[in-house]
Amino acid sequence: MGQLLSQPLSPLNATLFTLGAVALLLVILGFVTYAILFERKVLGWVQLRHGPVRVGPWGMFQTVADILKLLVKEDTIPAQADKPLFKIAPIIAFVPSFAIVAVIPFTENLYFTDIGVALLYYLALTSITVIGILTGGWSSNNNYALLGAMRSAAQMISYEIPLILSVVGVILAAGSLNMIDIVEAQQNMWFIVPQILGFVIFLIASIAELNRVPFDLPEAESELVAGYFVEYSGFRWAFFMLAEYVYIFAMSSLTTVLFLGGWHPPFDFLGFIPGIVWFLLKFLLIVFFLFWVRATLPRIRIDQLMSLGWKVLLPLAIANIFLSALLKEVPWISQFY
Amino acid sequence: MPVSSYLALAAILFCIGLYGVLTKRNAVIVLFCIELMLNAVNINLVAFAKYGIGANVTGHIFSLFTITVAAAEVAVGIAILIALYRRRESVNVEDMNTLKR
Amino acid sequence: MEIEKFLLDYDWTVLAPELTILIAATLMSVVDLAMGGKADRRFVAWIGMAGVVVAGLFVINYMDREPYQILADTYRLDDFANVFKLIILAGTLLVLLVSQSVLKRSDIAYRGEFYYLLLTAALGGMMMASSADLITLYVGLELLSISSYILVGTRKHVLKSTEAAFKYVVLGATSSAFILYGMSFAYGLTGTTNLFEMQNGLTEAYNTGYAFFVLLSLVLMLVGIGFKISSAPFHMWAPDVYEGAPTPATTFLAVVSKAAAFALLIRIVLVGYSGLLNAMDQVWMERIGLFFVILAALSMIVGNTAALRQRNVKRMMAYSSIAQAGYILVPFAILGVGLFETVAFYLLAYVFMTVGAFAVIMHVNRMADTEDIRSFAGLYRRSPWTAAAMLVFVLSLAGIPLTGGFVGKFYIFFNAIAGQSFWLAGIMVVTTVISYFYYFEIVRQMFFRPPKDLDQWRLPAGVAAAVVIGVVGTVALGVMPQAVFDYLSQLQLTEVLMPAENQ
Amino acid sequence: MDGVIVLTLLTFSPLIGVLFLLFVDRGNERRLKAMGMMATLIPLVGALSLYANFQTGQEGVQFKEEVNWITFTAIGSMGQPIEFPITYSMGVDGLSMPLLVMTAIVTTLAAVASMYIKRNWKSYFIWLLILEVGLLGVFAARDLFLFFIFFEIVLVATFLLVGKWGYVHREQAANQFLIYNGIGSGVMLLAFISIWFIFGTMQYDELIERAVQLTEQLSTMPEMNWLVLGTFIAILVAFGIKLPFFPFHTWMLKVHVEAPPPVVMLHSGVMLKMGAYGLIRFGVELFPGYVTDLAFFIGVLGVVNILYGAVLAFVQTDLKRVIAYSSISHMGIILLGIAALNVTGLQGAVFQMVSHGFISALLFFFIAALTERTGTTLIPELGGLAKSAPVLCGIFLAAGMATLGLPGMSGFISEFLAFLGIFETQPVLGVLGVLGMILAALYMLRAVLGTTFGPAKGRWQSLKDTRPAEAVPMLVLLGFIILIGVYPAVLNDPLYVTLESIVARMGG
Amino acid sequence: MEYTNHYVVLAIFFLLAIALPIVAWTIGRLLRPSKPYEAKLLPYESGIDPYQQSWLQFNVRYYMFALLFVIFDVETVFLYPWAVAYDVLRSDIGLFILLEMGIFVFLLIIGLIYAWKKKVLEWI
Repeated sequence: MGQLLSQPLSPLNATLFTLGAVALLLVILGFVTYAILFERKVLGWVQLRHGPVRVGPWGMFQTVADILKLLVKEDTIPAQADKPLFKIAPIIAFVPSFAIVAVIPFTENLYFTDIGVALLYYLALTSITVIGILTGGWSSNNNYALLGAMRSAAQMISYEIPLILSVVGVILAAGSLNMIDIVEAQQNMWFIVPQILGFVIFLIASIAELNRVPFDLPEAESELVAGYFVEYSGFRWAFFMLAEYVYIFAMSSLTTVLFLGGWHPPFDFLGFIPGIVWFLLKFLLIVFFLFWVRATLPRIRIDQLMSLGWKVLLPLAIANIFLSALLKEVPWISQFY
Repeated sequence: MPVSSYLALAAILFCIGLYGVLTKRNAVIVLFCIELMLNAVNINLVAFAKYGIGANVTGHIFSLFTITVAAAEVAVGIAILIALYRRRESVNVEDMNTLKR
Repeated sequence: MEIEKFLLDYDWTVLAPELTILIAATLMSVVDLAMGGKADRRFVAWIGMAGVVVAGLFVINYMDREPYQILADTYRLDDFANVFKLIILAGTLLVLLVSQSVLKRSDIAYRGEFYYLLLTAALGGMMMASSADLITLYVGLELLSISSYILVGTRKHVLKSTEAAFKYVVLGATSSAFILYGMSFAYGLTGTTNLFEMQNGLTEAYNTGYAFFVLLSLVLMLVGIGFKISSAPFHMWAPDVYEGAPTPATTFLAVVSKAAAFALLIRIVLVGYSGLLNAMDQVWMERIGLFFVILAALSMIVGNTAALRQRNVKRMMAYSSIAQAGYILVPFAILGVGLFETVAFYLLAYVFMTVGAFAVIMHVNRMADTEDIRSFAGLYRRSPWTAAAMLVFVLSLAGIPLTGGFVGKFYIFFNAIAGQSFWLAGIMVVTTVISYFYYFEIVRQMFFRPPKDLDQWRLPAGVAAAVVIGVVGTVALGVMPQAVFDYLSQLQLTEVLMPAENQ
Repeated sequence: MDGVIVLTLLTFSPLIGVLFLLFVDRGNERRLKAMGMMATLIPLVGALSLYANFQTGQEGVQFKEEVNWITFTAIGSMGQPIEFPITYSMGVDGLSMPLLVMTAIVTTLAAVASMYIKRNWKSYFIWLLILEVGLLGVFAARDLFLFFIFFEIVLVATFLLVGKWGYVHREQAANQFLIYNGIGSGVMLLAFISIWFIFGTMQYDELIERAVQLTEQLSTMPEMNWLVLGTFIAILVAFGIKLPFFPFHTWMLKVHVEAPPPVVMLHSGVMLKMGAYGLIRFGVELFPGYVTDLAFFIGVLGVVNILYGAVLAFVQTDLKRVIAYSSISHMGIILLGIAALNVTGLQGAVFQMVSHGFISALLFFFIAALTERTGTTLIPELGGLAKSAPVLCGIFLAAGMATLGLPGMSGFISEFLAFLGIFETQPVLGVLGVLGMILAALYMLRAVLGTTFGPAKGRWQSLKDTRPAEAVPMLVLLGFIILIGVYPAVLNDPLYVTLESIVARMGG
Repeated sequence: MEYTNHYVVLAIFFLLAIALPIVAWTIGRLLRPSKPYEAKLLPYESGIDPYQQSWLQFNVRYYMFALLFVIFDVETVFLYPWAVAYDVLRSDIGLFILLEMGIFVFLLIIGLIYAWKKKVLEWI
């Protein structure tokens, strides 16, 4: 991919790029399909039940069936809704989720772009999704939807701050915003060790960003019916869900890249196993962790949610920055930075 | 010269923004238009930073500052607008007539 | 410039005034937070005043030094900056003094904020006075502007105040956009944001076929600055904002903001474009000078004539300040070497008389519970000393001899004559005569009209102090200006045009 | 007497009174009035002793003081530094000395006349004294700028006095006063600046020296001509408004009708003379050439003033207006005197200034006394006052006689001299002017007879005659009028040399 | 111009992301039924007929958080370049660079404390 990118642009190259992107899209769609299944399975196991079993062996085609069902479902738009906004909202929510995947390097050879500000790009685009959610909630002209959208916006912007600040420690250590550089900087030591505080903050914040339990207030079924997408049905609704799961993909990948050393093996002697495997392992670990958390923790109250974000995570994140900068001065520890 | 097209874009944006500030009745749109003007400046700065006479990174730095400050400015603007809205229940600029012209 | 010389090699003490203000503002905000909701916030104001005084002492200490530039030549200390900082600090001090004694919780819920926003705004003004770089200039400008927007809107429960604040935000931000747009061209033509490096660059650009853009950038900036100094035809915000803002904030706008905006004008136009100024007088006089002439003349005419039909004192003072801006613009149109002295002197006199006048206006409006000019009716009966003080301020604003306003105005007038701008000088005289009408309307109300009742209105201590300072300053500048003249002429104000040695 | 600051002391001596007044309770009418009057005695005594010490027959300035005050600097268009020094320079010469004394006298009497003031005595006297500072300063200043500053003090003080203590339409009067005089002082400032521009100095002495060379300079620099001419006209306008001459006179009528009596006394008696003084000082002294050129024009203005004032005085029903118009008429005589361009004419003009100062002060004192008693000044409503108030009416009659120029009174001397002068140079104007004198007799007699004689109207049967407090000042004024009438040397001695030197410089 | 390719890829991703929903909906339109009636088009309010628009004024609290977000988001605009260049700058001027950012962040923390004390961070 690296050579391809350094060649001058030609129709052939463009086609190859497009094909790569399509391939990745398909991979992601596949991931989403089975992530949902996996989630339901995990939930089932935790709750000592089986999860989906009927469609296909081991419930393999459950999600596929769900998707097909959604595809043929009637698509209603409330009469009072702001129709253009109502229609465009899922797109706004979905587009950034896929666009950010472009900057994630899977191995030292398998990546789609290698831009200098990759991390910034990632973080910047993520925050666009909230506009899609707000648009969706607003345009539905439904109290639950609006409330859910507002809550979601409040939550997402509140946790975005700790999220982006927690990453500064990594940037300090790596001295670059380029993801490949960041991974390379973890050759000797994954950042999860020196940046453990940052990692924890990042993990919590990313769960909140993903609107997942225990931070799933925006779509809290028991309170707000379904939050901002109450009025959505059919495939429009599907795209909100899709966006959410693509974000799981993206966020897990990012966690892997930033803190778990990307494609690097945990120990040098395991270097014979290809990088992609390591990457996938770490990635899946994170995904599993997310589902596990969902099954384990209760939903917290909204005031707790906001307090946690602003009063705990934000000061900690800022402290982490200066701690990291100071640790660079400590003789022995500084080698990890 | 590629810079001229950027400049033209910036000029158009700036003029649209100015037009909006002067004619729009919705206060929120007015604030948007101000943002538009400031962003026109950013385009200018970044374009000059790349293609200007003696192009250098200063333009980027400048635009960073512009973005920051513009954010603060509009934040204050909206805060004031909200205070106004709570008393007046309207964001129509023409309703702001307590102060005689 | 090597990076090693970036930070620690500079004499950081030159930033002492700014840092003092910054620390004071921070301290004030923390103290304000620590105080209970019901506590008296005067203490906060006193911290602020102490900070301003200390900063002022630092500034005085740095007077008359060689120009010195720090932070990669973006920040600069010279006598010009010091003089303007002193003016700004003096204005801020007086405004603080007044507001600590008149601000009531019922009127402004957030008094602590009010006090330290004054300080941050002053900090912005000081940055503007001291900048040698477009970026710092801009940041200073916005620090001042944004703080002022909030100051204007602090009377949250008063519709007028919030409306005024919103108008101010919109027009202020628009003018910032104009300034920035102009700055972006200046940067694009020279590749630098440093004012001194721009000098040559702009001349070169002018000569190599970019004349249009050079002038465009200047005109855009002038339009923006025209807004900030509230000169006609960009003045429409001033009356509304002056009326709507709480009077201490109005005072601040009229005095400090304006002084700072003039510093900005001098920094950008005279320093940045001085290449044009020196190399081709023709261009300057024909194109830019004309612009200034129009601005100055229009401001004087519009300000003075529109003030005639105002019945609200604050609106009247707004138009008056537009007119005053016109007077101060006259030296720019002439562009004599006496520009710095005249502008500095006028602004100094302006600080005293305007703060004093607004202090009285504030008191009177508060007691009468109206801003109508009739609130002054019979002030002489109510409190003769206040009326006498107001008479001094009004006479000074009108330009009657033995007051600072007169000397300042005459100084400008004389320079206009010496620069052979007879037209402007003529307009100055004519509009000054016109201004008598509305200035004397206050006198008429105070002395001729009977008061509604015979309540005695005692000035609160802080206001009284500010008024006394105002009177003393105004009269001293009117009777013995020579000392100030000598001091100003001994300062190296024109060094503002030259880069510092230490770069 | 060099190095002594007598003039400064004299000029600012009224402030002593202000200082004392500040400590008096504002409700204490008697004490305030007494103190106010006493305060005016200080400058009076000062002025009289100054007059006694004045070396008559000596050319030039006496009691001179000079201190550098403010220096405005600018850089000219050629890069040359231009300095604009304002000196605090005081002094008196033959022209200003009599006026100074007259000012002090009239002010004292005006202070006496302040017994008719009904309210706010404290501030009234403070402002009156400040006004006196201005008036004295105007005549004592020897620097254009200083003159201007004192002039403005007069403006502000008069504005307040008229607007606060005047009659019903006092505010309008004050406003009109402000408008006209504001414009006047604006023009004056412009004129002064250009005088400075032409001569390069603001000090009278240097100005006079350089004025002599001006004609030669102008011949070398013809382009300066316009500037000089413009300046001269500006001077003419600035002081013409103050004087006032014909098209600019409406404000003065208003002030005369509406202002409180003491202020009118000062206004008519002294302030109008500031205009005349300015005309002679800056018009005649500095631009002798132009005065010569424009003498006819000035004379015409004078004649217009005389006739216009006289005719309109004739048709007025209000006594105040009659006197106001007569003032306009008399100011015309001053213009004629100036237009004569000879010593006699100028003598006439200055005599007229002083004499009219006393006469109109007296007349307005009378008016004040009359208004106090009758509440009206309309001639048709009055009549037959002589029966009940013989002394009062006798004084009025005397003042009227003085106005129309009865020999033996100051009016005669001044008018005689002025017309003598003008007949020498411009006989036609002289003839027309004398016509005005005949009219003066008509309107004055009409006014006097209409009010004092004839059938007494019932209402005025029991009119009180003058109290001593009124009679004494009136008689003092009358005394001065007669003194000048029978012994003009008292005025002429200091004046003559100065005027001679002025005329000599005019080349006449 | 070697970095153009990277942005071309990004553009492709964008286009693809936009194309996917459009394609999906177009397919869906062919497959799905469409039988709207009034009750179906009402907003869902747990069975109660909505009696007003839901576009109302909402709590200003949301705006407070938005403001705070802007402040700290903008802070990162300066933090990121600083963090990237930290090593380079530190080798030149030492810990001063840390102090500098410390002052900057300190002022922002004052802002946070301000919001905290003013109970802006409490969600009622």
